[in-house]
Amino acid sequence: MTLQVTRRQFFKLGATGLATSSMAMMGFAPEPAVASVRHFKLTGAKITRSNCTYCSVGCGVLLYSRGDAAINVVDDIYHVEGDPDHPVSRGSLCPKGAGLLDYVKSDSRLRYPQVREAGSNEWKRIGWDEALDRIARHMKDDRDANFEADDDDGNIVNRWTTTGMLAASASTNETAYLTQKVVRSLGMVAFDNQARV
Amino acid sequence: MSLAKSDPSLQRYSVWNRLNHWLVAISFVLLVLSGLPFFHPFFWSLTALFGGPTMTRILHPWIGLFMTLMFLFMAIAFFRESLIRRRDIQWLRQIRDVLANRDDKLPPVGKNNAGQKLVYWIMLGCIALLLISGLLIWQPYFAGAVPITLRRLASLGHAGVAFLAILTLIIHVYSGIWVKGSFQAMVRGRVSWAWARHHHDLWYEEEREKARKHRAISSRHDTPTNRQESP
Amino acid sequence: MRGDQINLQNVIARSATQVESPRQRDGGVEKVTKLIDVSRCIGCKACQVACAEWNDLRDEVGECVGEYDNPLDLTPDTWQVMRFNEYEDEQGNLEWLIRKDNCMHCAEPGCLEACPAPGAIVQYANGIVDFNSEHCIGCGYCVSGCPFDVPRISKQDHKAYKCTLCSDRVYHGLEPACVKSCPTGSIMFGTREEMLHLAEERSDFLHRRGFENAGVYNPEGVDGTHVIYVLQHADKPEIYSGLPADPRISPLVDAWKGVTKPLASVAIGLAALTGFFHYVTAGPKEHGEEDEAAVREDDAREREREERP
Amino acid sequence: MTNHWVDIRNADLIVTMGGNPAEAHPVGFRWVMEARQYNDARLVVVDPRFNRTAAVADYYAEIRTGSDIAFLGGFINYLIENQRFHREYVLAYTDASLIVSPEFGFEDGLFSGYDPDRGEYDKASWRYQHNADDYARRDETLEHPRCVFQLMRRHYSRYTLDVVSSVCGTPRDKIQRVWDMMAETAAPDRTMTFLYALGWTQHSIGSQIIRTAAIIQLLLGNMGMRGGGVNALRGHSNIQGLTDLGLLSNLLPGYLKLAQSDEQSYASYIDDRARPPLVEDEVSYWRHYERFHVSLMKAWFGDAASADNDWCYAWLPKLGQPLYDVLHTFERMHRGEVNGYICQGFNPLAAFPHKAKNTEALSRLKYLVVIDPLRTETAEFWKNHGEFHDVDPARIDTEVFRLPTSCFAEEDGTIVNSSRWLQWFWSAAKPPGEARADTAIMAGIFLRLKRLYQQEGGAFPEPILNLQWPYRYPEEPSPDELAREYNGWALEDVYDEARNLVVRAGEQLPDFGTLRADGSTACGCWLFAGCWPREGNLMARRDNSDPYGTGQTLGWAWAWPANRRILYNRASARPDGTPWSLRKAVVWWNGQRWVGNDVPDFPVGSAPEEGQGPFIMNQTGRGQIFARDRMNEGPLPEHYEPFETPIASNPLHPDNPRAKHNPAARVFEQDRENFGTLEEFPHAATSYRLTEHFHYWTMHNRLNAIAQPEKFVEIGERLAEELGIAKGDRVRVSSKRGYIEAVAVVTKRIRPLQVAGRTVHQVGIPLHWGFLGETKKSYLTNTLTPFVGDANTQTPEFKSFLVRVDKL
Repeated sequence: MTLQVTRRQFFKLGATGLATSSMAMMGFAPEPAVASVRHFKLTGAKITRSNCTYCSVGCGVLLYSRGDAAINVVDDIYHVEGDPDHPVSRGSLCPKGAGLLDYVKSDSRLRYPQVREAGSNEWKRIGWDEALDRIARHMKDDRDANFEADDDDGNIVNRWTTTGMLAASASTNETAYLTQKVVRSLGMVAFDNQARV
Repeated sequence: MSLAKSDPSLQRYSVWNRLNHWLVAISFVLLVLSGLPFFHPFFWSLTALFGGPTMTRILHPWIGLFMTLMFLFMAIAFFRESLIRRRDIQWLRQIRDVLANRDDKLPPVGKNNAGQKLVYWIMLGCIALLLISGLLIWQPYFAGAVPITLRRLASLGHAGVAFLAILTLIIHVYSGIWVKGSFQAMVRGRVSWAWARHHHDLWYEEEREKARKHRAISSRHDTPTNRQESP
Repeated sequence: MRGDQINLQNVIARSATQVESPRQRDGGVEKVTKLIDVSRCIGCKACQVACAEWNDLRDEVGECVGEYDNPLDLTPDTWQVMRFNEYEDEQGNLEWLIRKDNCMHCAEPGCLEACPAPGAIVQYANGIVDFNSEHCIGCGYCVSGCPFDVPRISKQDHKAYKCTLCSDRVYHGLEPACVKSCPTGSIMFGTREEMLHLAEERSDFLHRRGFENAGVYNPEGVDGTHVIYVLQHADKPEIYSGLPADPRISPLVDAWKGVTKPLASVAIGLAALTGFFHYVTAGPKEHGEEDEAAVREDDAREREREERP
Repeated sequence: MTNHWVDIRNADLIVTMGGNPAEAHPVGFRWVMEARQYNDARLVVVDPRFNRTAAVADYYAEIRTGSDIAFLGGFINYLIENQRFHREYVLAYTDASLIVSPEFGFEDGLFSGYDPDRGEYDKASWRYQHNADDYARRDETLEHPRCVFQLMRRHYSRYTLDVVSSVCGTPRDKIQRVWDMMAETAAPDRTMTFLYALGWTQHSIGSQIIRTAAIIQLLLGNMGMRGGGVNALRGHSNIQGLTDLGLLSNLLPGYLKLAQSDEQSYASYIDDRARPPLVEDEVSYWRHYERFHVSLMKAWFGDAASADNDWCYAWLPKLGQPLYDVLHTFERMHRGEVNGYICQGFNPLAAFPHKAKNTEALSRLKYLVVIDPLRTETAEFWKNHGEFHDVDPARIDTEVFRLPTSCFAEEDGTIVNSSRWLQWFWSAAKPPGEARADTAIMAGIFLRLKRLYQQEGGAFPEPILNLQWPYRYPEEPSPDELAREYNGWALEDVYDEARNLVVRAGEQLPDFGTLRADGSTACGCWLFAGCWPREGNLMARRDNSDPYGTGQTLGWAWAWPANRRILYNRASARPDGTPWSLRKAVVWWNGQRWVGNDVPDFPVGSAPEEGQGPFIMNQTGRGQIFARDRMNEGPLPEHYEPFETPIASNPLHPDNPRAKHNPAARVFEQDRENFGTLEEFPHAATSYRLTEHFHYWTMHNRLNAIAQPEKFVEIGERLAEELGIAKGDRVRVSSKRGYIEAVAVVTKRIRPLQVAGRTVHQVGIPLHWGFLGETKKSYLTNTLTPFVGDANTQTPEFKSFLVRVDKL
């Protein structure tokens, strides 16, 4: 058949004639369809360049936040997407990276220092000073009590083995460097990071 | 006094019949008005009558259920007199005479003529189908659980059957207007003996017979005085 | 595709609307298309998460039913899912076929054809088929209309939802969220022309890698789609978790929504008119004097009979 | 990574083994896909499971977990027997021609010098023969029976195709096919890259698997080449950085090492590490060890560190153990020898093997400090979480502090990705509530301790009191201050040999070449020197231009060392200084100096005629096939069975029980009892990541919880059939150490293997999900894993252990 009529045209043939006239007659024309159905959510957002800190690809991410860092505003991150300039990720992200917003906003984020007293079954909120004072006191007491200046063979060893530390796998080099510096100044040796797991 | 007086003295529809009929009629009209917008955008503005498109979508099925129920009562009430007889076939054969008002040529007619009976049966069928297909595409309750092909079939069926029902309605309403006295019959429930004899001669005979028997029974206790006034 | 602004003049088709949509500017707008190269998909679900994040959707946390798929199906809160299928060919070679399932943005959208609500579904000049919830009445006709079983009706607000191809992003010259996130370049986005060209390249590549039946999925039955697949086995789309071989708008939907309705509408009008003209010509049906007379005779006859002792 | 992510696209063959990049590094994996599409590269996957990477691979071969050395060793044998290795490269750039001391030997699975009682080797015999000038003897013909090449040939001659097939369970034809594809890359213009991750490291023989891969890349001439290298994809975002900065029990920043107790003399400490060349005129860059060390001490202790006090050598702790790694520490904790523990963004309860033991260990602490942005299982180890974690808080006396920290989005700083790029990022918002940056928390703890020592005195306070703290706001050292410190600055004017002024006092150091051992420079991490020179913060650079189309993007961020993107890139050119192939060219000799599309990893003025080797950190200047004394279980990799193996004996040494498992692995007695037997636990299990999740973090994210909501284990169809398990059934997976319950994913993607005449079923156990967060509550996978580690790194053997699967 030579006459090409698509389904919709066919549908219209039957309808349009009747409809157009009658609509006009009934004085009712189609109300305008809203153009872009949703408001564009990035308009006016502050964009911050960052890096995903899950795996070691180190993808570039853009953090979109409300507020322009003016003094009277507390910025609020509300969208995360890939940084197209990044030579490795070129804007793409994996399911973890694409979900970063829910990590930043997770209900499981901790908001204030807490302590669980010996034998207790609950967390107790405390202030930073109390927390840090108590921790420092614990550390000093343990160090003073168990510091090894020398070993049985008379070697000077100046080590502290009874308190240990695990360093983060996602913390910055700056944090890591400061941690290393502090830990070694205390003579701590039971010190490790997540390289193995 | 005489039955010939053309004042409607003959009971055709009881109060209950009439109420029932008009409840069905009104809900049917509402259904048409609320259904047409989904039938074709041409009728979209009708949704305004029901408080907007979404409300129309919500109301239509409920009105439908109500009408179905009402219709059920009516169907039971009118069942016997709607059974098709041989003479009805003959009547239908002569539908030309009917339309041309050559009533003298027509075969005898009982309480309902073949046309009325057809309306009864067509509506009965349509409403049954509308109910079933309607349930199958009812959002948000049942549609979700219905296989897609069946839903498509039901949508199509609902529309088609509704179309048939609407045509039937138009004929039914027109007949009411066309046949003088029948509209009044459904409003006030009474017709004149003459009207009955013209349109439903068999029924007229039945009713006359009833009336005679009635008088016979009552005459035994009649006093001369009141006998004087009886025919 | 910068400049594909979707504005009032870019709505080329509109549900339940018989008047012509503005067409004057069609020429100025490029059709866009999303290409999904299944042979490059690792099923990481980045697109799925990016979609939910961009569109502010948070579905229920489901459960594992013994496969990688999750969520298991499209929902009003999940506009795309990855469908995994472990496929073993005749020689017993194993392939893990993973398909991103979402709205295909048909050139000829069944949903739009079925929708009774004016403007609830629109098709933009760039090819995107979008739901406008503001106008949606929740009748679910779009579900019956869709050949790919995509739209979902919300239990919450009883409105229909589906992938919008990020019309809001495209409007602002960006690519859809899923496209941007895709780590392996399995999902690509561009003008229809570009994407069809790239699709050919990709399937040629697959031919070179020994997939004789590799090809592009761009079904004619719906006049082509604005989401197209590159398949290693284009001859058997069903093995990709039931991708329809020849999708088209169901004839039932056509019959229901097609030409029949206007005709029926006319028929109803005509029926009414016919009645009127019949009345005018044949006149009303009423009983005459003769009936009165007959009744009187009957009265008389009966009276005699009754008065005979 | 010796190379980098984008460079993968330059490869002709990509072999993923001991890694599943599509799953764990999807975005980096993009470059594999690009290589396939635009470099006509092939992707080969060798893995126990047909995984997400295999889904898009050109070829897949199944293998039994933990048998990789056999597979790769067999390939070495194949290369040598068929003369398919890159002879010119091997001769010029490896130690193949060096002659090994006559005392060295290998017999019945054990190398010379083994001490069965201590389970250790005396490595004295693992060395080269030296000539009069104390340089290693060589035989350029490679014929000398004691030369490294011949020793290697003999060592791997046992790894025949049949042996390999029976050890790995891989069908012969598949092994042959993979070997052929790999061998093709011995051509000078073709390269192969190995992409691996914890699938290689988390074995009791992990380090040796990787060594085998390195040997192969040397034999194929793929080191220092574009699209070549041995590429550790690495697990966490900044594990590279933390390792570079030496946050390990025995390290200091820049891979400097802490001394053992018996190393009392500073001079000998330096001499043992400032390694002189073993071959004439080689660079042997570690000979500058003292420059790095002294500069570090100056950065930490300032004026207190002087030549007179050996730069505070005595202030550094001395190790009584080779390592105080996590296994060792938790063992001591379990014995009650540890009182306090600090977890900074780390969740050991879930992360270390044998959860039950970890729980007991933590319960014996006096105090535990958890510094984390999220709720972690570790912080709540004392809380009863029903069947998933059944403890009685009343009986746990550990005092637990939980300190909230900022996350990446709320701080400035750098992380080092596996390409060795230090990338600076910026904070976008404030942390929630009262949360603080880790730096502020460390400062807070330290300054309080310092104050206490000032007020009360106490044990050896000097290092604490003298620790340099030159920060504008002492309570909150800023990231840029710390970055400038690890880059380092000059304390006095620094001159080169020709007395030219190189750096003025107070200026940032331009590179580690300007470091001095006389105390005139301070540098927190020599390896990072040059990241923040006088010009400013190079880590924050964002120029992604790639003028040569090689993907090096030298202007993006900053890579250690000295912004070099491909390590050993001198090896990309022939000994005469011309590239092996223009396709693969990285650097070349232009007549005066080394130039190219990357920063030469070589002295730029060293002419080819001088014949210096490309591996400038090695004493030989060459790639080490023979590891000498660097590895604890021997100079040449040998296959040993996992500590929980699904077969009765090591097929290579069936009659020597000592050679069944890694003879040098450190196992604590009590843990030996916790190894399951083949009879009790017949199924080989391996644990791994899924792409939808990251360890135990993303289960706190709704979006990721939706994508993969509940714990499951993967079981092959055949095994499932045998056990009557259907897809979606709940199963119990038990090991000697405990059990978990999860949903069964029954799959075609795991097939039974024929190993040493026995059918071995493998079970896959993702490590994700726990009893906190948005996902369905679940058991922790490490309930099952064995408490044993690699002999060198002590990395736990998470990848091969025994379990039993039961239907519930």
